[in-house]
Order: sequence, then C-alpha cells, then structure tokens
Amino acid sequence: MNRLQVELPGLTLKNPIMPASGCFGFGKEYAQLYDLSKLGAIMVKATTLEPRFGNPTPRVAETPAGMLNAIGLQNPGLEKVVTEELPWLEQYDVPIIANVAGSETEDYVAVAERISKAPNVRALELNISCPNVRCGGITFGTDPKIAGELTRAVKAVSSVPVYVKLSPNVTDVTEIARAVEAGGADGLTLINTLVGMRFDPRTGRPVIANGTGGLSGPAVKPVALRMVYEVSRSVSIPVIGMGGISDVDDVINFMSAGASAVAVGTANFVDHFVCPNLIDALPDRMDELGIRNITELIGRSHR
Amino acid sequence: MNRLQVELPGLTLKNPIMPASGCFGFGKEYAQLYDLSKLGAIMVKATTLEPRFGNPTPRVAETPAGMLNAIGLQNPGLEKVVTEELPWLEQYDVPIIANVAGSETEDYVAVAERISKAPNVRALELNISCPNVRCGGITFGTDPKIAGELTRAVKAVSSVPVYVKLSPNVTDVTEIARAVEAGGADGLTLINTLVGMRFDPRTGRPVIANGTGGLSGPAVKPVALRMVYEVSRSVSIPVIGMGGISDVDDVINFMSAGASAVAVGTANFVDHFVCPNLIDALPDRMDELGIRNITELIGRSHR
Amino acid sequence: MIRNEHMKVAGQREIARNIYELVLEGELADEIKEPGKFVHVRAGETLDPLLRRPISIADYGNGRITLIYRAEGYGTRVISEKGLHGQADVLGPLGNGFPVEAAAPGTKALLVGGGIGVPPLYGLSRRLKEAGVEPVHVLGFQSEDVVFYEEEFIRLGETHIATVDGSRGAKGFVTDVMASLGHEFSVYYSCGPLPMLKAVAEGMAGTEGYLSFEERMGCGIGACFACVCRTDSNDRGYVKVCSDGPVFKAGVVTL
Amino acid sequence: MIRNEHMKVAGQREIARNIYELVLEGELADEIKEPGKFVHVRAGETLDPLLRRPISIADYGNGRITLIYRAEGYGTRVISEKGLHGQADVLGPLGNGFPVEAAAPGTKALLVGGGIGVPPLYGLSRRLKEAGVEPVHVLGFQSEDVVFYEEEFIRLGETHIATVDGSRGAKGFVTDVMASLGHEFSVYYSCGPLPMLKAVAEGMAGTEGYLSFEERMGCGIGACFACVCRTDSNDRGYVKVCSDGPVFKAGVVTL
Ligand SMILES: Cc1cc2nc3c(=O)[nH]c(=O)nc-3n(C[C@H](O)[C@H](O)[C@H](O)COP(=O)(O)OP(=O)(O)OC[C@H]3O[C@@H](n4cnc5c(N)ncnc54)[C@H](O)[C@@H]3O)c2cc1C
Ligand SMILES: Cc1cc2nc3c(=O)[nH]c(=O)nc-3n(C[C@H](O)[C@H](O)[C@H](O)COP(=O)(O)OP(=O)(O)OC[C@H]3O[C@@H](n4cnc5c(N)ncnc54)[C@H](O)[C@@H]3O)c2cc1C
Ligand SMILES: Cc1cc2nc3c(=O)[nH]c(=O)nc-3n(C[C@H](O)[C@H](O)[C@H](O)COP(=O)(O)O)c2cc1C
Ligand SMILES: Cc1cc2nc3c(=O)[nH]c(=O)nc-3n(C[C@H](O)[C@H](O)[C@H](O)COP(=O)(O)O)c2cc1C
Ligand code: FES
Ligand code: FES
Repeated sequence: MNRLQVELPGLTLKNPIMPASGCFGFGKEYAQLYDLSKLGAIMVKATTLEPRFGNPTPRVAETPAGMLNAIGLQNPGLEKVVTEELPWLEQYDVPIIANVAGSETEDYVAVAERISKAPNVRALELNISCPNVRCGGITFGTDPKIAGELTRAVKAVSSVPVYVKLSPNVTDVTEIARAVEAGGADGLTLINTLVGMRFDPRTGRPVIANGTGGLSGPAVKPVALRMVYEVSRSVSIPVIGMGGISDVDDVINFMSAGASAVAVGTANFVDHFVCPNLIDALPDRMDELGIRNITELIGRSHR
Repeated sequence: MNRLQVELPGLTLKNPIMPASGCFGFGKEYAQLYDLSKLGAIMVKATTLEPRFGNPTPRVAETPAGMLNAIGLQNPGLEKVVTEELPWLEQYDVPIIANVAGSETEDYVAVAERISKAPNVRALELNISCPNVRCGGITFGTDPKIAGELTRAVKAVSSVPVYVKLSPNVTDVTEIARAVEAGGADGLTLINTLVGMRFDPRTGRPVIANGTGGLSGPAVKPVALRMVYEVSRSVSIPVIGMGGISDVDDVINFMSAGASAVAVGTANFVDHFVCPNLIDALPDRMDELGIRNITELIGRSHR
Repeated sequence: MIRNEHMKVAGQREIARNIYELVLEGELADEIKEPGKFVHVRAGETLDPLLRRPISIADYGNGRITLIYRAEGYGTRVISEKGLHGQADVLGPLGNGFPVEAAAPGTKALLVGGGIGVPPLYGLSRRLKEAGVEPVHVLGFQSEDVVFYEEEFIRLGETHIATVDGSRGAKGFVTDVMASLGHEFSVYYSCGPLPMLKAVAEGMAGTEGYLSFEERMGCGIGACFACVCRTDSNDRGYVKVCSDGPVFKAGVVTL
Repeated sequence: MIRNEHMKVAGQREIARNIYELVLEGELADEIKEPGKFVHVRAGETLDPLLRRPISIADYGNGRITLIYRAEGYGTRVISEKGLHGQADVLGPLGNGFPVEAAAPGTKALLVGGGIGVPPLYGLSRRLKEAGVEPVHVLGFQSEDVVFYEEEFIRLGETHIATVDGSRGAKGFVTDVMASLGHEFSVYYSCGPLPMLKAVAEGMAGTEGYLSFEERMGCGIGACFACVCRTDSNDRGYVKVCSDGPVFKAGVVTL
C-alpha cells in the first residue's frame, strides 16, 4: 500500500502534492527539471475560450514573504490547449486538473464541456475567483447564488468531477462553499489570491501595471489555513488546500486543517524542485509524527 | 511651519505617526523607552465597559513576516481607564485616540460617552472589527447597516470626533466605509487584522488557544494598502492607514494610497523604537523624494 | 534602563547538541542588577522571522552577557546559523529576576532547573555564592547529549544531574533527585517547563520559593497582553510574565 | 541542462559604488554554452525576501561564473551583505544568450551597454574576440563612481565610456558616442534600460542587432507569464523574456 495515496472524486493521487494553477504553465518548463509523473496531479494554467494576452507588465511584485501577480489569465485558448498542451502532457502518468475560466457562464460551459473530454483531464477546477480580470471572474466568486448557478451549469456538461476554486476575498467563505456544494460541486479548492497592492515610493503609483494584484505565498498561509479549516467543517465534499505552502509541515498542517490534498503555487518560483522535494520529505516526517497513512491527517484538528 | 504636520478632525498631529491600538497598551511601557510627546498621537488599547481578562494563552504566534494574536481585548475596564490610565498620559503633549469596544450597542455608547470627555482624548476609534471576541464585535464590522447604526449611536453621545476602524475580512470594504460615513463618522481607520490560523504539526491542533487569531505585520501590508486605496477613493472623510508598516517608505506608500496619517502596530514589537525612528527618518526621505510638506503625499496615487 | 543595542558577538559555541553559548559585549550588560532577567533577541534582520525571541541572561559581568539557548525552532536556528554577523540586535534587560537576598547567608538554597530553564540558574548560583549562600543544584535534561554546564555548576556547589533516559546522572526527573536530598533549604529557585515547576513547587511546599515562567511573547515589555498568567493573589487577577515576571514567588501564579 | 545548485562563493568584492563582482564555483558553470544567459539567485534563505533575482552571467569558464550586480534594492542588498555565506542558491543557466556566430570573423561588432546592462557584454566580448571578431565597446554609466570593468573591456578592444554627468569619459548618453564612431559594424549587441535599447536600435537601424531585455520575473523559466513582451513578429503576439530571451534579435520585441 502506498502511504501517500489519496482518493478524491475523479482523482487517484499517488501523493497529495500538486502544483497550483498558473504557477506551472502546462508543465513543459518544469518537465525540463524533473519527471512530472512524480506529482500527485497537475493543476494547469487557466484556460479560456479564446486566447488571452493578459495584462500589461509589470505583472508581478514582491511583498514581505509573498508576491503580487496580475497575469490576467494569459493563455493560448481552448483550441490550442486541447490540441497541443494536454496531448503533450499525456506522456506522463499524472492526472490533470484543468483550470477553467471565463467572463460569462457560456464561456465556462463551453470550455468545461470540451476540456473535460481530454483523456488525461480527470477533474475541472472552476476558477471563479481570479482577482485580476475585470469582467465576470471576481463576482462569480463573491456571490453565493451566482457561484451556485455557475457550478450547476458546468456540472451539467462536464465529463469529469468539478472542483470549484474559492476566493478568499469574501466576508464568509463558508457561505460560498455551501452554495457551490448545493450546486453540485464534487470538491473545493482554496484559496485563490487575496487582492493587494504595492506602491513605488518615488512615483506614488502602484508597481503592478494593473494597479491591484493577487497576493500569494507564505504571507497568506494563515488566512488560507483558517479558510480551509472553516470550509472543510461546513461542507461534506473534499477540499484541496493551498496558499503559501512551502515546506513539509505546511502540507501536514493544511491536511490537519481539513484538506484532503494540497497545491503548491508561489513556492515553485522560489525552489523549482519544491514539489518533488515535498513528496520525498513526507514519509520521513510522517514517521517522526507517528502517522502511518497520510489520510489519517485529513481534518484531524476537527476531531 | 512644521513639514510633518497633519490636521484631522479633532486632531492636530505634529507628525502622521502613531502607535496602533493594542500594540502600545496605555503608553506606560514605551514611556520607559522614549518621550511619548514625540508621537503624532497614541491609539490606546481597546477599552470596554467592564474589565476583561481576555483569551487563554498562547495568545500570539509568529507567521511568515507576520503574527497572529488573540488577546481578546484584555483591558482594565472603563472606570480604571478614565481614572488612572488616561490621567497618567496627561503628562505628555500628545493627543489620545481612545479605542472603544463592546459586545452591544449600549456598551459602545456608554464607553464612548464617558471616555470622550477625558481631557486628552481628542478622538474615538470605534473598534467594530476585532476578530478575537466572540459576541458582537465582528458582525458590527461586516454588516454595513449595523455598522452605520452603531456609528450614529456613538456620534450622538461623543464629545469628540469619531473614527471607525474597519475590518479587512469583508467582500467589499468600501460598502462598510460608505455606510459608516453616512452614519456620521468623522474619519476611518484601517485595517484591523485578517482572521488566520497556525497549526502545530505534532498535535494537529491550532497553536493559538482561541483557535483563530488576527493576522498583522508586514505580511498583510499589500491587503492594507489596497483597502486604504479603495476606501479613500470612495469616501470623503479622512483615513488613517495601518497594516504592516515598518519603514519610512511604508509611511510614504500608505499616504500615497490615500491615508492622511498612519498607525504602526506589530512593528513596535520588532523595533521598540520604530515610531520615533520613523518620525526622524521622514524629513530626509521627503527631501530625497522632493516632497516639501507631508500632506502633499496624501492620495497622490489617485491624481 | 532598557536598551536596544546591537551588541558585539564576543563568541558563540555549541556546548551540547543544538545548545549554544553566546557571549555578547555592550553597554546593556552594565544595566543588569539581578540574575534571572531576560533579553529579547532579534533573529536575522529581514522581515522573516519577524518576532524577537526571549532568552534568559545566563550570566553577566565585565561588560558582557552570556546567553545559552537551544536552536530548535525557526528563529533560534537562524540566530545560531547566520543571524549573528558579529552583532546581535538585543533589547533588555527585561523583567524581574531572582531575589538573591531571599536566601540568608550561611543557609543552603536549592536551585532546580530543567532543560533550557537551566541557564538563568547559573548566574543566580554565582550571585548566591558571592552572598555567602550555599547553592545546591538539581538539573534535569532529556539525555546526555543535551547536558551542559555541569562542570560550571559543580564549581559553585553540590550538583545533581538527572536525565529522563538515565544516560547521565540519575535516571528520571528532578523531583526524584530532590526527594533523595537530605538538606535543609532556606529557599528554592526553579526554572523549567510548567509541569516541572508544578512538581517542584509541590515537593517544596512550605519552603519559600521563586519560579521562573515561560510564555509566548509579543512586545516583551508589558504592552501587548500576550503573556499573561492567571493569579488569585493580586487584584488584577493576572500577571504578565514579561514585565511582572518572569520570576514570581511560588504561589503567585496559578499553576 | 538547468541546475539548481548551492554554488560555492569563490570571491566577492565591491568594484564600484554598490556594484559587486561575485565569483561562484560549481557544476552549473559547465552548462553554459553562450554569453548573455542569466541565473536566478535566491537572496537569503528565509521567506523574506522571497523571490529569486535574475542576474546575467557576466563571464564563465573553468568551473566558475562571474556575476556583477548592483546592490540597491532589498534583495540584492541582502545578497551582498549576508545572503551569501560561503554559498549561493543559484538556478541556471536560463534563457537564450547572444549569438556569437552572428558576427563574421574579421568584422567589427558593436557592443553597447548601459549601467547594470554592461555585465553580460563582457562575456560576449571575450567570446567574440576568441572567434576572431573585433569588439568595439560603448559603455554608459550614471557617473564615475559607478563605472566598472573599464580596464577589462579595454583589454579586449576599443572602449568608449560615457557618463550622464561627464565625470568620466564623454558627457552624455551612449548614443552620443555611437554617433561619433567612424566604424563599419557587421552586427551590434546591446543590453541596458529600455529607453537606451530603443535609441540604440534606432541609431543602428539597417544593421543586424541583438538586444537583451529586462522584465520583472516570477519563475524565470517560462511557466508563469510574468515577463512577457508584445511582439508583432510571431504568431503568439508575445515572447517571454526569461525563456525566449532575454536576448532577442532587434525588431522582434515591440519597443
Ligand atoms: C522569559 C523567557 C526566558 C527564556 N530563556 C531561555 C533560555 O535561556 N534559553 C533557551 O533556549 N530558551 C529560553 N526561552 C525559550 C525561548 O524563548 C524559546 O525556545 C524560543 O523563543 C523559541 O523560538 P524558536 O525560534 O526556536 O521557535 P519558533 O517555533 O520559531 O518560535 C515561534 C514563536 O513562538 C515563540 N516560542 C516558541 N517556544 C517558546 C517558548 N518555550 N517560550 C516562549 N516563546 C516561545 C517564539 O518566541 C516565537 O515567537 C525563554 C523563554 C522565556 C519566555
Ligand atoms: C535577464 C536579466 C538579467 C539581469 N542582469 C543583471 C545583472 O547582470 N546585474 C544587475 O545588477 N542586474 C541585473 N538585472 C536586474 C536585476 O534583476 C534587478 O536589479 C534586481 O532583480 C533588483 O532586485 P533588488 O532586490 O535589488 O530590488 P527589489 O526592489 O527588492 O526587487 C523587488 C522585485 O522586483 C524585481 N526587480 C526589480 N528591479 C528589476 C529589474 N530591473 N529587472 C527585473 N526585475 C526587477 C526583483 O527581481 C524582485 O522580484 C537583470 C535583470 C534581468 C531580467
Ligand atoms: C503567477 C500566478 C499565476 C496564477 N494564475 C492562476 C490561474 O491561472 N488560475 C487560478 O485558479 N489560480 C491562479 N493563481 C493562484 C494559485 O493557483 C494559488 O491559488 C495561489 O497562488 C495561492 O497559492 P500559493 O500561495 O502557493 O501561490 C496564480 C498564482 C500566481 C502566483
Ligand atoms: C497584539 C495586538 C493587539 C491588538 N489589539 C487591538 C485592539 O485592542 N483594538 C484594535 O482596534 N486593534 C487591535 N489590534 C490591531 C492593530 O491595532 C492593527 O490594526 C493591526 O495590527 C494592523 O497593524 P500592524 O500590521 O501594524 O500591526 C491589535 C494588534 C495586535 C498585533
Ligand atoms: S509580551 Fe507583551 S505584555 Fe508580555
Ligand atoms: S518569469 Fe515566469 S514566464 Fe518568465
């Protein structure tokens, strides 16, 4: 038996570690560094119906123990993703979670329907929470009713289980969580980025060309852990936790808080081998903590 | 003319730097370190009608570039504050901003009425945003209607201008800001802490005895700057900005984002002389940036 | 007076597994009038790790202070590995230490320390001896590899070591050793983990005693209310470990 | 192959005001086949500063690489002051460098650098010279105190220095100097701030040229889309500075 194995709707994970969407492209770049088959899964970059160029640069800025980004969902568009990016990934033995984004319900539905048929796509991640695109996006993630309806619409067409990615920029994240659960979501992923800014003291202007950006990295970890804890207690579908994970104790803690698996975003830029390193470090740390199977950790803080 | 001087409702500030509530007690401890008359103002610890013991320990935990606290509004209660703490502070030439907290509207009103009559209290800071107390507190800060009504009730009895301290744990901070402005607030202070958690990997339990705590320090600065920016553009009353300030460029940036003055919290634990150090550093940095009067900075990113 | 000083590192060495002895030089050293006070040390100079770490003053004199700390967590590891480049950002002296005068000259005083609670007892023992008191030390550690300062304590007086696994000295806890001592003590002093303090206070009930406490700290100077302990013995109902303590007379803090 | 290596610090010295030359030793050095590539350097080992800093490889060979960087911002100051304790966490080599073969042996090549854009031109110039090309250098700086490697460039070929305030070499910009050169160039190479690249490309219109760009980076390897530049010349409409560049043929990136 594989001690690190986790079973989730649509996903049999060799281990609970996967790169987070937007921090790993479609895998090609990191494939130069290590074997992608090692990963529990891969959350690929957000895909929209049409290709998007994204926002003007600068698109990123460093902050204390974190970073801001306003990439603006740059991606090659559905057609190219399903005909080039995803087939290329088939050479690896790793389930793909396709991150689906759009401006209108129709966009989400169209992308979801087609992309969910790709043979290696085992689950969708509905991105209703990207703070860096102006139309749609953010409101889907902050209004429980709209979020629930979008989930229902996407569920109706998807060939694979649907996970909904929640925004932390809300008063009550459990309210949205319950709404998308009621809408038929098979799982939840959280957190997306917190909206933040950085200024240039010389000019007095924002550093990010877009003005605001999404805050990620270790700085947001306490907020992410709190939301994973709250949400996992208030729904009965599984949660994939993320937000600032960079070491093996972070993985343990997110799972203790209630996550069934975790995603690693920003840390891939700091230690490009962080995902395989975490996978290698887990068994030893579990031994130290007296944990036989990783699943024992899930939500143990609630018990 | 004093280049650092800022005029705000009820407050003539020698400089825009003041310690944030809860990080400076009632001044006695820091008075051992430097002359409190140097400060622009002092935001004293939250005062409630009755003395409070607060939460069990551990009450604080470190996080990446930040900290969590769940002090639980421990304070000696209104009577002792007005008869002992505030009179002691009269020996210094520094305006006091009294932080007012409670569980019910009546508590706030009672504290506000009496404390606003203390001779050195020049303004109130209505704490509707403390995440670490169970009853009241947090809902006041997340519901625009209740926040507006509370503001109105307190304004009716206060002998000094009323600033309302906003919570960052909301979907739209400008909505609350506008509601309290409509309720008669003379100014706003933000941000209070973000709700967060830290876990112990050995036990799987939260480190803070209270479970959740309030996240502060440099980690939250990007969120604080964004909210100061958004709020200052959507109201016409002045904003005192705070959240992660630790160096002189942070002061410049918060003012560029729209703050008329700033408060420094967590940084007082890291560099106990941070407030006087910032005050000393400002004129040189202003010279470098070609700023004659500090007021030129206020909201310059909006122009 | 409390100073915030960039003290010069006069030396640092690993004296047991992960236990470092750090000697610092500066004016702050001359402000210390009493053993058992502590300093608040910044780990590194960037924003992570952020908070200062409270460390007892193990010894002081001649313009120097000695700190003994365990580098186990994040911040103390940074301090030991690289946080200290020739200097350390130190705030102190802080808090109230052990009252040396509580022990009458010519009497015996019992000093009980556990793990990283042992360091401040060294400075205390030296001051007691100078005052003509005879110190008797009972020092508990996890295992032999983390035992430190045994020689130094022996030089000052009778010294008993206990280790949990018996790899050095008596096997067991300090309280086991205490039970076997045949002395009469005018006063006892103790520093270590809470369960140990509790057991020591129970074992020494009836004798005047002083206990040094640990709590997570924010400010370290009494302003933030992070480090409070319940007490029944004063009108506030609580004390702050950082500014009212860390040393309290036994019975003050509710154990 | 891209490696992530803790390279050994073979030496670091300040060669001009706030400009450091850092020599690193390790296997990564043997992977470099072309001048103008860069490495992604971690500043410190704690979580702040968080992101890596992109720094050009100024020179390479014999198992070593040389980086020349300005310690001005937060991270580079940490690197210069204390981030490097005998070793540096380096990812690289990254990106595509300058094509040496674009200049035919026996011809003259123009190398134009501005400020911290100067370093990669040094490695390039050495390789050009080895290939029998005659390098001519025009190097612009703010003022005399930040001029570096003048001697090193002179040793490789004709070298002109320009400073904005005239405190060394010609007063003015690199383009002022370029206008006064009487040579025929088969190709030009340039690295420096965007306005300079633009002016250089305009001044050299008609000649084949290669420009090295700077953009804020996240991953440094092409995965995060932080560092894109618009272009009209490929079907995607953009290039990534980190993985498609940092060096592009003049005309590719919309200036
Ligand atoms: C008055 C006092 C005197 C002390 N004297 C000594 C001494 O002489 N030698 C020594 O080795 N240790 C001493 N300690 C304990 C020491 O402060 C902690 O071991 C240290 O803070 C842990 O920090 P870290 O970076 O290793 O761990 P981390 O896990 O990185 O610490 C995270 C946070 O928790 C706090 N923390 C963790 N453990 C403790 C603890 N046991 N007590 C207080 N805060 C803690 C840290 O200060 C920091 O804010 C003393 C504590 C107090 C309160
Ligand atoms: C391909 C490439 C090669 C470079 N080669 C060199 C070199 O050889 N020598 C040298 O001194 N500098 C070089 N730079 C610029 C160098 O990366 C920045 O000066 C440095 O990142 C600034 O970091 P800081 O810690 O000083 O500033 P901070 O203000 O702390 O930086 C904050 C963030 O902004 C980024 N940033 C700030 N300025 C720049 C910039 N100009 N370009 C890219 N990112 C920036 C930082 O990387 C960091 O993520 C190069 C940049 C690129 C893209
Ligand atoms: C550069 C960058 C790009 C991102 N792009 C996306 C995206 O396309 N879709 C998405 O759902 N989340 C995106 N995210 C958010 C991450 O997937 C993740 O939710 C967030 O960064 C928190 O995790 P971290 O702190 O580990 O980075 C992006 C994050 C970063 C830093
Ligand atoms: C230990 C601690 C106690 C606090 N207590 C209070 C309080 O009593 N009332 C209040 O309005 N804010 C309180 N705050 C919030 C601060 O005033 C401030 O809004 C917040 O910490 C953000 O600023 P900073 O990042 O500079 O600390 C407290 C913060 C800390 C860290
Ligand atoms: S640590 Fe702040 S009151 Fe003790
Ligand atoms: S820095 Fe990530 S794509 Fe270039």
